[in-house]
This record gives sequence, structure tokens and C-alpha cells, in this order.
Amino acid sequence: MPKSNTILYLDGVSVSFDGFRAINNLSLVLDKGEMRAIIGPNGAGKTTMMDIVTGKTRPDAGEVYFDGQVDLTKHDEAEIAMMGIGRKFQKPTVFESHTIEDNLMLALKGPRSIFPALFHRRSAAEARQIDDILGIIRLGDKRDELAANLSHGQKQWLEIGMLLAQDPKLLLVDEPVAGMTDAETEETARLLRDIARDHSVIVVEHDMHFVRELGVKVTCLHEGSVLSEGSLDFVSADERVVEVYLGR
Amino acid sequence: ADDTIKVGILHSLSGTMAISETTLKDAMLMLIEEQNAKGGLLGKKLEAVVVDPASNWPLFAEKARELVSKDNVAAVFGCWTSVSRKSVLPVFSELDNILFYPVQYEGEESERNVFYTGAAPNQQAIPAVDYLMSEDGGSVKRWVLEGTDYVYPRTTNKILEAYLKAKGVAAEDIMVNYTPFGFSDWQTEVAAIKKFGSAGKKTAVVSTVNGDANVPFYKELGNQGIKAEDIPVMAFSVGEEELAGLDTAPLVGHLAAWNYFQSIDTPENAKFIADWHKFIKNDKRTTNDPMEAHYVGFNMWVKAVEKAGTTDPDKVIDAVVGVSVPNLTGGYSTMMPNHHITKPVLIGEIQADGQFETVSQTSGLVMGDEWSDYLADSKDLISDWRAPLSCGNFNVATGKCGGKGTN
Amino acid sequence: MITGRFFAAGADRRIAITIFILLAIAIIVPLLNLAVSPTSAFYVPSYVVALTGKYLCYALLALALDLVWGYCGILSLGHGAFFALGGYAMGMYLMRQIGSRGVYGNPLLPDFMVFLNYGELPWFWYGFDQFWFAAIMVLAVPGLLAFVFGWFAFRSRVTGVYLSIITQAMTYALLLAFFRNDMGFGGNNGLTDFKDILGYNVQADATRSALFAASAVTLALAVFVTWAIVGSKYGKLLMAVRDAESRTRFLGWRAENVKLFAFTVSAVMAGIAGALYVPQVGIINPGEFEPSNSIEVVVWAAVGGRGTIVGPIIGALVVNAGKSWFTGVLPAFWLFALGGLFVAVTLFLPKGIVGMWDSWRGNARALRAASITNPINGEAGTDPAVPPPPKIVRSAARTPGDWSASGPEPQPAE
Amino acid sequence: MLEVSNATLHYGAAQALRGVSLKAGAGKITCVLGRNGVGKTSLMRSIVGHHRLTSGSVAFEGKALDRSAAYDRARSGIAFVPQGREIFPLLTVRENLESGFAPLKRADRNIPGHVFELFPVLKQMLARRGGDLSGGQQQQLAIGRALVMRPKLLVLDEPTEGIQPSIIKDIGRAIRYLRDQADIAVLLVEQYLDFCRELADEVNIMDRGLIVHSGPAEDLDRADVRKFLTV
Amino acid sequence: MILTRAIGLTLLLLLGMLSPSNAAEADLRAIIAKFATASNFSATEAVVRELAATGDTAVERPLGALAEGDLYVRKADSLVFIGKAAGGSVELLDPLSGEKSGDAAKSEITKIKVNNTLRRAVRDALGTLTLGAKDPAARIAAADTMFKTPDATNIEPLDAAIASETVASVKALLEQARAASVLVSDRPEADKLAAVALIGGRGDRNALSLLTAVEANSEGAVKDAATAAIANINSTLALWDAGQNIWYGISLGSVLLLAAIGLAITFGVMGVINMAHGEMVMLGAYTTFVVQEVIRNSFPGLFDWSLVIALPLAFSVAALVGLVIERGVIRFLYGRPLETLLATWGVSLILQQAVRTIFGPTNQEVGNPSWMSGSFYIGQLAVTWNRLWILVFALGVFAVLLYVMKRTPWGLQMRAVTANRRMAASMGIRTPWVDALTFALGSGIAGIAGVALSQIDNVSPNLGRGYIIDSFMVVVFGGVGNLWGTLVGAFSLGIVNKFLEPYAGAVLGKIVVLVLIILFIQKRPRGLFALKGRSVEA
Ligand SMILES: Nc1ncnc2c1ncn2[C@@H]1O[C@H](COP(=O)(O)OP(=O)(O)OP(=O)(O)O)[C@@H](O)[C@H]1O
Ligand SMILES: Nc1ncnc2c1ncn2[C@@H]1O[C@H](COP(=O)(O)OP(=O)(O)OP(=O)(O)O)[C@@H](O)[C@H]1O
Ligand SMILES: CC(C)C[C@H](N)C(=O)O
Ligand SMILES: [Mg+2]
Ligand SMILES: [Mg+2]
Repeated sequence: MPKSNTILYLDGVSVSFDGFRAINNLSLVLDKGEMRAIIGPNGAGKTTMMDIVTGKTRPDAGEVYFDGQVDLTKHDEAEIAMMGIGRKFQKPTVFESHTIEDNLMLALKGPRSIFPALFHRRSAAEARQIDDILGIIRLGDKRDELAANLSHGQKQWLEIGMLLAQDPKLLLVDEPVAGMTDAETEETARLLRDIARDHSVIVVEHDMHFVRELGVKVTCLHEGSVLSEGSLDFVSADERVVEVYLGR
Repeated sequence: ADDTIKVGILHSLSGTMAISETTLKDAMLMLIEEQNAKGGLLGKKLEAVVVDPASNWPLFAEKARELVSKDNVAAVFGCWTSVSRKSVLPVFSELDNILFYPVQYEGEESERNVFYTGAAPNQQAIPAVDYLMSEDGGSVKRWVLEGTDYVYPRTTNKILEAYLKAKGVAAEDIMVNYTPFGFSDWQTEVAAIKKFGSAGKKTAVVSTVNGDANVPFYKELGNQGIKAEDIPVMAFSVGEEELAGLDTAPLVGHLAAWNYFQSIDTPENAKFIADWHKFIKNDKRTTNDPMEAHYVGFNMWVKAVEKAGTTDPDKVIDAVVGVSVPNLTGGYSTMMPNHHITKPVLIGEIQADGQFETVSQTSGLVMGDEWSDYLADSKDLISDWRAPLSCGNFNVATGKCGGKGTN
Repeated sequence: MITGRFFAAGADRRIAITIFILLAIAIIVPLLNLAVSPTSAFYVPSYVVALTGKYLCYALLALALDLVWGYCGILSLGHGAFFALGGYAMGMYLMRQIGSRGVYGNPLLPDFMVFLNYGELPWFWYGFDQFWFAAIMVLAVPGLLAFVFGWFAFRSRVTGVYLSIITQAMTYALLLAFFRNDMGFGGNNGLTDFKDILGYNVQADATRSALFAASAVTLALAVFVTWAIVGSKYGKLLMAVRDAESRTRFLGWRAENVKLFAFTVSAVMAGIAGALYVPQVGIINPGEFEPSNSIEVVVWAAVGGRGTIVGPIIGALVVNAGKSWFTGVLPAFWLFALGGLFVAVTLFLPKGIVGMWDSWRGNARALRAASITNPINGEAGTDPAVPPPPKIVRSAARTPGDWSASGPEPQPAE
Repeated sequence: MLEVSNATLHYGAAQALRGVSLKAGAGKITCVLGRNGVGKTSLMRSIVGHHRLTSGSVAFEGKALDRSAAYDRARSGIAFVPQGREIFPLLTVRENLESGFAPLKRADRNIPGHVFELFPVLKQMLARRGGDLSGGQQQQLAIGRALVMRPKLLVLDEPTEGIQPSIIKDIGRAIRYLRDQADIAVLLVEQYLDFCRELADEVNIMDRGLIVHSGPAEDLDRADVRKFLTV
Repeated sequence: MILTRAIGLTLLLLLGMLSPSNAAEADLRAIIAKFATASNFSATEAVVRELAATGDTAVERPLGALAEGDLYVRKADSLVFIGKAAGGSVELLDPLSGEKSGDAAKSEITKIKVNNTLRRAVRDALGTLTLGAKDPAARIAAADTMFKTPDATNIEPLDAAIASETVASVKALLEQARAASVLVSDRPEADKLAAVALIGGRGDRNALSLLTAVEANSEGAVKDAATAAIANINSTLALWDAGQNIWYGISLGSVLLLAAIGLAITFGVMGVINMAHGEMVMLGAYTTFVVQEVIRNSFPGLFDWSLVIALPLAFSVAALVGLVIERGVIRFLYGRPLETLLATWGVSLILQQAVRTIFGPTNQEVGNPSWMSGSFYIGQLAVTWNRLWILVFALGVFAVLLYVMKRTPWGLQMRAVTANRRMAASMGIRTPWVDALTFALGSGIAGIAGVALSQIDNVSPNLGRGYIIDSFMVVVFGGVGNLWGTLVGAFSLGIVNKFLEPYAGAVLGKIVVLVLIILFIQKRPRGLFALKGRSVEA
């Protein structure tokens, strides 16, 4: 099997909820260092696919491998996260009663067990990293505010920041620019392209401008399996994609 | 102030035990009021200090301490459950004050600072079983010992088992069963009793079921049609107060063993009941055995204080022993050196009006036996708080105070 | 290192003050009780020493509960069980110390075993004649129970009310079990009649003062430890787990271990509280397992201020002092007063006594801060139409969703 | 039809709205634009009654709403599609739609046909729990639910967020249809400029708690206006 | 001697049945007069026997009165009367004719004491006398007593009764009674074997107890037959026992269901950790008490209707109190579910103490109406009426509630409001109304549960505390927010509990149930009928 050079390898994955097939014999391969955009109609199974990869949902059938050898179906969320898969959720979820800064601190890469956390003291390197991220997500002036007091878009940014802090090998980004202005959208695309230089990334988005700006290979899902795959132009020229997704 | 003598009343007015104890508080208030009407004590007025230990055992200890060291009471009347008594015991011995405990209990205790005016097991359980074994009682051959799972029923049943076996009852003719506090679903237990009772031998139930669990127990007995003529139930903690919450018509004939019934026909009792109704302003309120115990205990204390000429607990403790006061059943109860009192034992049958009718009565007064003769380790113990012995657990076999001694 | 932080600039002053007060009364109260003549105005009666000593144990219990409830969102309705187990461990030691001074004079068996015809000492009573062993058990038994219980529950991701109810089931089951005479713990009457502790008479004023001091010092220590825990990165994690448990998992934290640690530490603290409590009240019995007792602990913490360190202590002291006082002066009506207090606190002090105090002060501080750093207001300075100083509708938000009438999706419970 | 004047709103000490005035007329689509965190959602929530204004007023059809509760506002004809969807997760899709019956007369208690025309998925999923739907489906449900109420004013907070392009187009068509057919007022918060430009009759641009520009949709192409929307 | 007298008695009895002319009334009076001098129970018993031996049905009246404890002796003249308390004094009736013959103060008369042994003696005596009664129920009762107290002398009267009996079911009973008597007589073995077979066919516990005695006292073929019959009965009874346990479990389940169902609304649906739930149940029970008190004092004839009258009242009282609590306290706490625990705890203390102050701390008497008393048999399965009604009632309440929640707009609004109050308001739902009414509904249902529970438990201020833990246990075990979960949870806990009880005992059984709940929650962390879906798992 050519799993060896892949960062993520899904084959024949299916999952159903109360008889409803959300993912249907899905196969998808992501190479190391690749960035991929995933589009597809609402309810196509994009988020569910991420749930499977991150261990939130167990597939009924199929193989899910990370880094060519790790069978992800055998691990739980925390383990998968520790291996280096980070995720931004579709609905931004942050720690509302912590400050922006603490949110980032908890996400920072590092040991994940109790006693180190108990005796942890912030190092200068960590402080610098947090400052950098705060700069990137432009929340520096709000660093001591509680995350609960952020607007929707600001929470989106914070979550991206947490993902950066985590510094995973593979990033799963679910609708990062929903609720962002066009300018911010561009900014985000630039950021993701930056990240993609030394990380593998999967981005789910409905915003075609954004996808175009990413300039990467696109996969279109429909009813739980791949409908079309290729460059954006190729995919958007596909009649079926126009039919179920883009509309006329 | 110095012109009054304070008397502590330590009964739960809230929580699970309020149901039983509140009445005793009222009874004490009445007794104190009457004493004051008679001119008080040693020329001073009595003043009741009421606190609410809220059915919480550590709170009992705290409140006892408050009564004795903050309010400087001369004596305390209180407690219902044994555990509440156990929790205040150290307080009374440390601060050297007096507690009058008015409820029947499992025995196996005798403290210098406590006076037990309720029944010891031999003043209730044994005569009750004797009655059931007699011809009048139905010559019972098979026994169900039904109890709430805690110390009083366990100990009482232990004593009874030993007693029954000594009387030649076979082990398979005794069924012992325990239920939790506040138990309310008695279907299985009552059915088991029915089953046990259908072995062709006359069967009776001896119930040490406590408190709240009784009402559902009797309701179930009634509904499953267990009649007193067939399987009588003899209870040790069901009195007039408990029956007030029940329709007793289906229960007529079931039994209880006490040292007092409201139905006792004596002038003292008639007056007591009348006073009570006047005090509580309700003709329907019943009187019961622990109330009588307080009546007796309070009068003993009054008499002892008069005898000692002071309320100093030390003096009063010595003076109480031997004091004899009229009880409400037409006789005199005496405080014995073991700090238990002499009592008549009455067996009553439940009547349709919620009262008991006495069907049997011990011929004389029975002296409370704190150390049961039916338990191996306590049969050699006696208690005598008079000088020079002044010991609560004198071992007659070894001749030493302090249980077995160290041999 | 932790101590370093304690004395470091910016350490929470209130915590320091609390610890200081506790240490101070640990010295002063016994002195005023023992060394001052009873007629003096400064004399502290033994009654007060015993009473406040008891309150301090309750405060420790409330603090222990708050560590899991306030900071980690685990509403344990079974903390009384850990308290009682610690108490029983201590009670067993005290029981063994009676030796042959029991009423039956049996050198080995406690009285209740004698009259219930025990032939020999049950195995689980062995070792309790040694203080060190009992002391270890005080920590180990509640800790182990919490660990095992928590390990299963947290791993199975039992949360919210489900967790609360099974903790309640736990304490209820223990209650019934300890009521059983056959368990060998004295049934309903429990363990009592203690004579001495470490060779000193438990009823002596000096012993009592020493126990009081021990309670105060232990509480101070617990305050410090709690403060150190919640101030650490782990503490932040604890709160993160409280607010968004699954999110912490996706960051790679094992939420179950995070909770388990706090739960176990808290249970051990509760056990210690129980162990200090027993020699001071002189009895331990199954009543302590009563589910309503555990609920009361929750109430103390809530009254004082959940999610603060000083709050539960204040809550425990206020409620218990209130209870002691009311049951004396208003024996027939005190439940109205206490019940009314609880309702009033929820309505008028929604974040408890300390939480409310914080809000007032936090508010003042936030107002000051807002005028300098808030971008909206900052900009406003250049705006000719400077808005009037904001009218404060409610105090500063410290917890999420506090501003809106309700969170978008109220959970049945946390 | 809707008139907001001089609205201010505080979150504790922080001020989110600083004297906003806004009008939305019947038969018109009024758009509100602005960067993240400038107060758009705060304004919408104040209009529908989720937040109480610190000062200023909201009037609908000439009646002041300041003292009326959210449900009274809904009953007077204001329907709201919130940011974040807020559908009732445990109710089925049908029940979610039926929850809009509350302000209606008994005779009107049916789901208008155009809801299913617009969002055919909803018809297929009537029996499923709302919370199980995908994000975009939930958004469609939220809009559908608002339409069931037959509103006179429809307040939409970023309705296109997370929705697939073809349905965005449908939503656009639907909004226009509603404006034209039922002559209702539409108040629309958007980040998605193209969508806005296509639909809007009026645009208002917010920045830091203030409306900094309002005018016809064409203004959106002016550089001085766009500057408010860049980073 | 006894035998001859007994034969004489039978003859007399037969005579009595044949001719309306009674044994000389004076003779009876003479015997009755002996009650006055009987100094102890056994002496009284002897008089009872003597009276019964006359075989005169006229003795039913005095004997019945004796058993009821209504027979008195006038101190002045040692005459025996039936006494009926009338106000402060006692109305005296003639013991034979029942005619009024004066009044007496309580102190002027003494009651003839009875005890269980005496009552049994009277019952046995009356049993024989009422064999020929007109009322079939009385004949059945007579047959029953005679079955339980077999006596060889009964055979002949029974034979006569069997011969004249027309009702088949009564006849069967009479034959069984006769067989029982045959077994203790000196009839030939063949008769006895037939009797054993007949009794063995009865298959119930009474038969078992009779046969056990026979087995012990006889030998040869009869003993063997008895042994076989016993084994036979035992094996069928074992089956019935299992059925009985299930029934006990179901009926315990129905009690749990009733107690929990209101909580399934206030807690399960609304998310209020309602510690005052038990007190709502208590209020319902006290309402029943008050209703019965009024009925007892003013409309005694309506007693059987008391529960029917109490139901709507209990619902209203509890619902009203619930409404006040919601408007006064809870409504400020939405979105802060934990605070509701604190506040409702306070409310529960206040309510408890209020009831204690108003009604006193002791138990209040709530009686069972006649249609809820006693029991009946289905095969060997004893079913008590009150339990049966409670089951029916619990299921009824459940059905109504389910309908309201799932099929009415109100139910929909309720669920919408509790899911997201703010958004529900924006859908035009009057949230304060819905909140208040929902809480009132939950409380009201708790109130009517109180009506039912007053039939089997204490009516005291502590009533509620006894049920609150179980109720939470049931709701949570079944799965919060799911009414079906509450139903199934209640019944499964009930049945498991009742199956454990006979083996483990009540205490250990309860502990085991609790441990099982803890373990079960590990398997299904959201209860039996967990709410499912993304929103829950997130
Ligand atoms: N836990 C669940 N229970 C039932 N159905 C589910 C569950 N999770 C997902 N589904 C269904 O699976 C389908 C795929 O959902 P998913 O969220 O993966 O879609 P998506 O591609 O992310 O859509 P969108 O672009 O709208 O976010 C949807 O139809 C949804 O209703
Ligand atoms: N509940 C709250 N408590 C305190 N501050 C809040 C709260 N909600 C929002 N804010 C603050 O108020 C300001 C305006 O928020 P609002 O949600 O109205 O912005 P928005 O324009 O809708 O942004 P977005 O485009 O990101 O949705 C933001 O700075 C935000 O941080
Ligand atoms: C039998 C009870 C009423 C009292 C008894 N003394 C007890 O142990 O609690
Ligand atoms: Mg999605
Ligand atoms: Mg917004």
C-alpha cells in the first residue's frame, strides 16, 4: 500500500447515525506537507470526516491511518491530538472563562500530563511564542480579556491561534473564514499558505474566493463520498459539482 | 439570672426525629409550667431552655454543651434515639451534668450522669414474649423478629433469640429480618411473614421496626389481610402517637408492650391527660410512654433537688437514687442505684379508636436491668452508683469495677 | 518553587490574609482559652473552642468540595462520604485507644462488638491501634475510594447530573452499609466513648485547644495548597475542563486524569477534615453519610462563593454559625430563617458572599481599567460626542454568559 | 418601519454600541456591514430584545419597543435568524419549524410552502433532530423557522455563514422574493460583500460601535467606504 | 364429654335451622349474664363456647359485639349490654334484641375485655353459626374459618350445609372445609385420602399449612399422600412466587414512577435541580388529609370519594405553590442551574417547617377508601387493591403527561423554551408563561402523586425527604429529559429491587441496587434512554 508517504489515509470509511449514512465508503489520501481544500454541499459529511480523524466519531467500517502507520480508530481524542493532529471547529469553541492569553497557553505544545502542569512555569520562549501568535491573530490588545467577551469572528481567530500554538503536524480547519470580512478572509488564506509550508493541512470552506486564494487541490464531497477531485477549476467545471453545490 | 433554675430540653424539633421528639418538648414545657404554678423549686422559678438539635447527632453534642456550659442548666431532659444519647454522653460526663433519657433502649449502658427513665429490654421485650407464649397470648410457637437494621433492634433481638432458645424454641421457628430506616415498601416482607406463618404453628411477629417505617408496615399488614387473630404483631416502638397517623380499624388486636398507655384508668393519668389537652389546646392529641417517662423523671429530679436542697448536679445525682414518685399507672416508680427505674410492664391491644387496651400486666414493678442476663459478656455485670461502689460496670465474677478487668 | 510564587509580588492578598488569620487564631485562641483566667473578658470558653474547631473542619470540607465543584465543575453530592470515611478511620483509632477501659473491660474488642457477640476483632480493624497507621488510612481510604470511583466514572465520561447522582448513590449506599450492624462499625450508634488521642485525654481543655489549633493550621495549609493548585497551569486546565471538556481533549489533554487528580486530592482533604472533626465532636456515625449532609456542603460553598478559595470557608462558617445560633434562639422557626437565607443568597448574591464582594471591587477596577484601555472608550476620546459614563446595569462579568438572560443552551446541570 | 435611534449598549464596563441610529423600511433590504467585533450582532440582538439598551430607543411601526420583551417583539412581527443558528437541538426539524406558530392565529398555523421550495433538504429531514443537522442545514432551518412566523421585519445575522454557494444564491432569491411579494422589511448583517452588494437597497457600515456610513448600495464601491471593511 | 355436647349442639343447630322457634330466650340470657362474672379471658372464652353451643343464631349479636369490644357490664346491677358510644355517654342496647335500654356514663359500666384468643374463639363459633346464613359471603366466610380451624364435629353440619347449598363456588369451599375436618377426625383412611386430594387441589398456602399438620400427625398412605400433595403445592407456589415478585416490583415501580414523574418535568425537562420536589408531594398528601378531615367531620358519606375530590385540589395546591416558587425564585435562575439547587433547598426547608408549624410534627391519618382496601387473588397471586389502583393511576398520569408533552403546542413550547429560552422568546413564545406553567405542571403532578402516596406511607412533614433521592435516581437512571426513560427506569428499579429483596434482604438489596445504578451509569453515561445526537455529545 502506498500509505508510506501519506500523512492521512482514509479508505472505505463509512459511518451511519440511526440508519442515516453520513459517510459512505469514503477514501481520501493526503500526502505529507500537502494542503487540501474540501468543499461540498451542506451535510456532505465534511465535519463528520474530521470527527472521524480526530477520534470523536468511530467509523463503522474502513481504515484511517495517520502518518502512514498509526491506526487512528484505535486511539481516543487526546491521544490523537498528542500525535499531532490539531483541529479548529466549525462552531468556534474556546475556553470562555479564561483570558485569551491563557487559552493560548493551554494550547501550547508541550507535555500533557498532570504533574508537569502542576509545577509549570512559563518560560521566556513560551511567552515569546504567545506574543507572536497574539500578533498574528490581532488580539494582542485583548490578551487579558475573557474569551467569553469576544465576538463571533474574534473567537474564530482565537481558535486559529490555539491551533497555531498547538503546532500540530496535521491541521484540520473547519470553515475558518465563516463570519469574517473579505479582507480578513484574504489574511487567513495568506496565513494558511504560510502554515502549509511545513505542515499538512485540510481546510473545509464554502467560500470559493478563499479556496481559490489557497490555490491547492480541491476535493468535493457529496453524500459521504468523493464526488470530484482536482484543481479548483477542474472541480468547478464538473457538472455534478455545479448541480449539487455551486448552483447556477 | 440567679433567681431561676434553668432546665434544658434537648429534643429535635426538626428533621426526621421531630415527629417523635417535639411532643416530648411540649410535655416538658407543661411539666415545668405546672411546677412553677406549684411555686417552683427551692423557692425559685424554673425556666425551660429549649434548643433544636435538628435530628443531627453531632449537633446534639454541640447543643448539650451549649445548654450546660453557656446556659448553665441544672439538668437536661432529652434525646430519643440511642445514638443521640451516645453522642451527648461524653459532654455530660465531662461537664458533670444530668441527663434524663425517656425512651426505651437496648440497655448495655449505665452512666453516672444519665438517668434512664425509659424501659430496658427486660422491662419490655421479655414480658412481651412471655405474654405471647402464654395461653392468653395464643401460645405462640413460631416467631418472626422483624426490625429496623440498627443497634436497638439488633440487641433486643439478640436477647430475645437467646431467651426463646432457652425456652425451647427451635432455630427454624425463628425468622429474623431487618429493613432500612424509613423503609416504605413492605410487600415482600409482609408476604414473607404470611408465608412463615402458614406452617401450621401459631406464629407471632415481634416488631422492633422504628419510627417512620411503621405506618407503611401496618398499612401493608392491613391490606394483605394479616389479622391479629392469625398472626399478631407485638411492637416495641409503636405507641399512641404513631397510631394517630393510621386508620386502626384493620389493626385491632395487634399488640404493643409499654410501661404506660393513655387508656390506663387511674386518677393521675386522667389528670395528666386533661392537663395535656389543656396545655396543647387540642383534645385529640395523645399521650404516650416516653411522656410518662419524662413525667416520672422530672418529678424524681424535683424531689431529689428538694432532698439535696441544691441543684448542684453532683449532689442531685446522689440524691436521686432511691427517690420514689407516683407514676401514671397507679403505682410508684423508684430510681434504682443503676440509674434505671422500676416500671410496670403492660401489654396492650390496638383498638379501633387508636388507643391500646391493656390485656396483660406484670404483677409487680419490674426493675430495669441495664446489663442483660442473656448476653454472655454482660451477665456478670451490675451497676451501682451509690458510694462506696459507685461503679457502672462492676463484674461480680471478678469482683472488679470496669468490666472484665484486665485479666 | 510554589512558595516562591506565594511570596512573589502579585500573589493574591486575600489568600495571604486568610492564611495569616488562620495561623493567628491557631495560636491566639488556645492561649486565650488556656492561659487566661475564666473571669477575664478575653477568656475564650472551651465551649467556643469546641464549636469553632468543628466549624473549621466543616470549612475544610467545603473547601475540598469547592476544588472539584467550583474549579472543575464536578458537582459531587457525595463529599460527605469522604469526610465520614476519614472520620471513621480516626474513630477506629480512638476506639482502639480505649483498650480495656470499655464497659466490658475487653482489651481487644470495642464495646459494641462485645455485646453483639463478636468473637474476635474483624480483620479491617487491625493496625488501627497505631496512630501512624490510622493517619495513613485517613488519607488512603477516602483517596482510594475517590480514585477508583473517579477512575471509572471519568473514563466512562460520566458528567453533569449523572455524576452528581452517582456520587449521591455512593454515599447513600455507604450510609446503608454503615447502618448495618454486621458491617462491624457499630451500626447506627457509630463509634463513640473515646478516651484519649495520642495519650492525651480528648476531653481535656488542652487537647481540645490543640485539636483546634491543628484544624486551623490544616485549613491554612489546605488554603495554600488549593491556591497553589488553582493558580498553576494545571488549575487553568481544571477550569478549562469545567467549561469545555471535549475541547481540552482535542488539545491533547486527558480530561479524565485532570478531573481524577482534583477529585482525589479533594477527597483526601475531606478525609482529613473528617479525621479532625471526630475527636472534637466525640462521635462518628453513619449519619455523616446522609445524602442531605453532602448537599449541605454544596450549600455552604454556594453561599460563600463557589469557585473562590475563601468563599467556601466563609460560607461554611456563616451557615454553621447561623445554624448554631438559630437553633438556640429560634428553635421552632430557625428553618424558616435558614431556608430564607439560602433563597436570599441565590437571589441577591448570585455569586455568593465572596463572589459578590469581588464583583463590586472588580467592577470598580474594571471601570477604571476601561477608561484607559478599552478600545471603544479609547477611541471615544477623539470623538466629540463623548458618551456619558456608562451606567452599570450589573457588575462585571467574571463568568461566561453572565450578561445575557441565559446561556444559549442551558444544560441540566454542570 | 423600524427605527433605531441613538442606541447605546454596555457589556458591563465595555461599550458595544455608542449611539447607533438606523432605519429599515418596508419592502427594502437594509444591510449592515462591518468588521469583526464592531457591534453588528449587538445591534441586532438589541433590536429583537435580547439585550436591553443602555439608552436610545427602538421603534417598530411607530411604536416604541424599548419596554417590550423579546416575545412581544416577535409577536408584533419581528423574526430573527441569529448568528450561530440557535436552533432547538432536541426538537425535530418539524418541531423547530412549528415553534414559529406561537404568534400565529390558529388558522395560520401551517408551514408556508415556499419554505420547502427554498430549502428542500428540510422536507427530507422533517423527522430528524435539529441538532443533528450539518451546520449549513441548521442555518437553512433557522431561516425557514423565521419564515414560518410570517414576519413583517426579518432580521438576519450573517445568514450565509457556512452555507454552500448554491443555497446562498437561493437565499438571496428568497430574500428578494419576500421583499417584493410580501413587502416586508429585511435587516441583514453580512460580511460577504458580494452577496450584500447584490441584494441590498441600503447599506450601513459599522465601526467600533457606531454607524460610520449609510447610504445606497452603490456606495459600497467607494474607496472611503471600503476602508472600513479592510483590516 | 365434649363429643356428646358437640353432637347435641349439632342437633340443636339442625333444629334451629328447621324451626323458627328458638331455644328459650331466658336460657340465653342466663348464659350471657355469666359474662359479668367471668374474671379472666379463659372464663370469658368458656362463656363464648357455651353460647355457641346453644346453636341459636340469636347469639350472633352478643358474640359479634363481644368481638368488637362493645359488650359492657353495668356496674350497678351486673347486667350485660351492648354499648354504643354516643357523645360523652354510652347508649346501652339489649344484647339479644338490640333494643335500646337506657344510657350510662362511661364510669358506670365496665367493658368486657377481649383479646386475640377470644376474638378467634368468637370467630370460630360464629363460623359454625353462619353456615346457613342467607348472604353467600357470610357462608363463604364461615367455610373459610372452618377450613382453617378443622374440627371433627364440623363434619355433620357441613354435610347438611353442602346438601342444601346451591351456589357452586360456595359448595366447593364447604367441601374443602369438610375435607379439612375429615382429616382431623377418625374417619376411615379412604375418606382421608379423598380429603387430602381435595385439599391438595386447592393449592394455596392454607392448604399447605393444613397438609403440613396432617403429614406430621398421620402415617401410612395418608402421610404419603400428604407428602406428595405438599411437594406438588410447593412447586406450583414457587412459580407463583416469581410472579408475585414481579408484581411487587411493578407496584414498587409504580410508586417510584409517581414520585419521580413530576421531577421528570421540573428537573428532566426544565433543568431545575428541584430539591423542593419532595415537598410538593408532601403538600399533595396533606391536601388529601385536609379533604378527608373535612369529609369525616361534615360529610361522612362521601368518604369513598375523598381521593377523587382530593386529586384536583392537590394538583391545584401544589401547582399554585409551584407557580409562586417559579415566579418568586426560579425565574431569576434560568441559565444558572446549580443555583436552583441552593434556592430550592432553601424552599424545601421552609415548606417543611411551614407544614410542621401548621399541622404539627406528627403523622396525620389518611384512610383508605373501601375500594382501596384489602386484597384479592389471581390464582395464588395476592394483589392489594391500593397497589393496583396506584399502578393504574401512575400509568394514567404518565399517559396524560406524555400526550401533553408530545402532542400539544404547549408541550412543544415547553421543550423549546427549556432548550433555549432566549431564542424561544424570539419565536414569539411567551417564555415567562411557559416557564411558570411548566413548573406548575411538574409541581401539580408531584401533588397528585402525594394523594396516591398518602395511601401507603406516612403523612408527615418528612414525607418528601423520603422520596427525593429515589426520584432523582429514577429520573437520572432513565435518562434526563426523556419521559419514557423515567417510566422504564422506575419499573426496572422496582423489579430489580424486589427480586433482590428475598435473597439479599431489604438493606443489602437496596445497597446492591445503588451499586448497580453506579455501574450502569458507567456503561451508559447518559442513562437508560439517553438523549442522543450531536448536540448532546458535543
Ligand atoms: N450525531 C449525528 N446524529 C445524526 N446525524 C448526524 C450526526 N452527525 C452528523 N449527522 C448527519 O450527517 C450528515 C453530515 O453532516 P456533516 O456535519 O458532516 O456535514 P458537513 O459536510 O460538515 O456540512 P456543512 O457544510 O453544512 O457543515 C448531516 O446530514 C447530518 O445531519
Ligand atoms: N457577552 C459579551 N460580553 C462582553 N463583551 C461582549 C459580549 N459580546 C460581545 N462583546 C464585545 O462587544 C463587541 C461587539 O460584539 P458583536 O458580537 O456585536 O460584534 P459583531 O460585529 O457581531 O462581530 P462579528 O462580525 O465577529 O460577529 C466585541 O468587541 C465583543 O468583544
Ligand atoms: C426504639 C427507639 C424508639 C429508641 C431507641 N432507644 C433507639 O435506639 O433509637
Ligand atoms: Mg460542517
Ligand atoms: Mg456578529
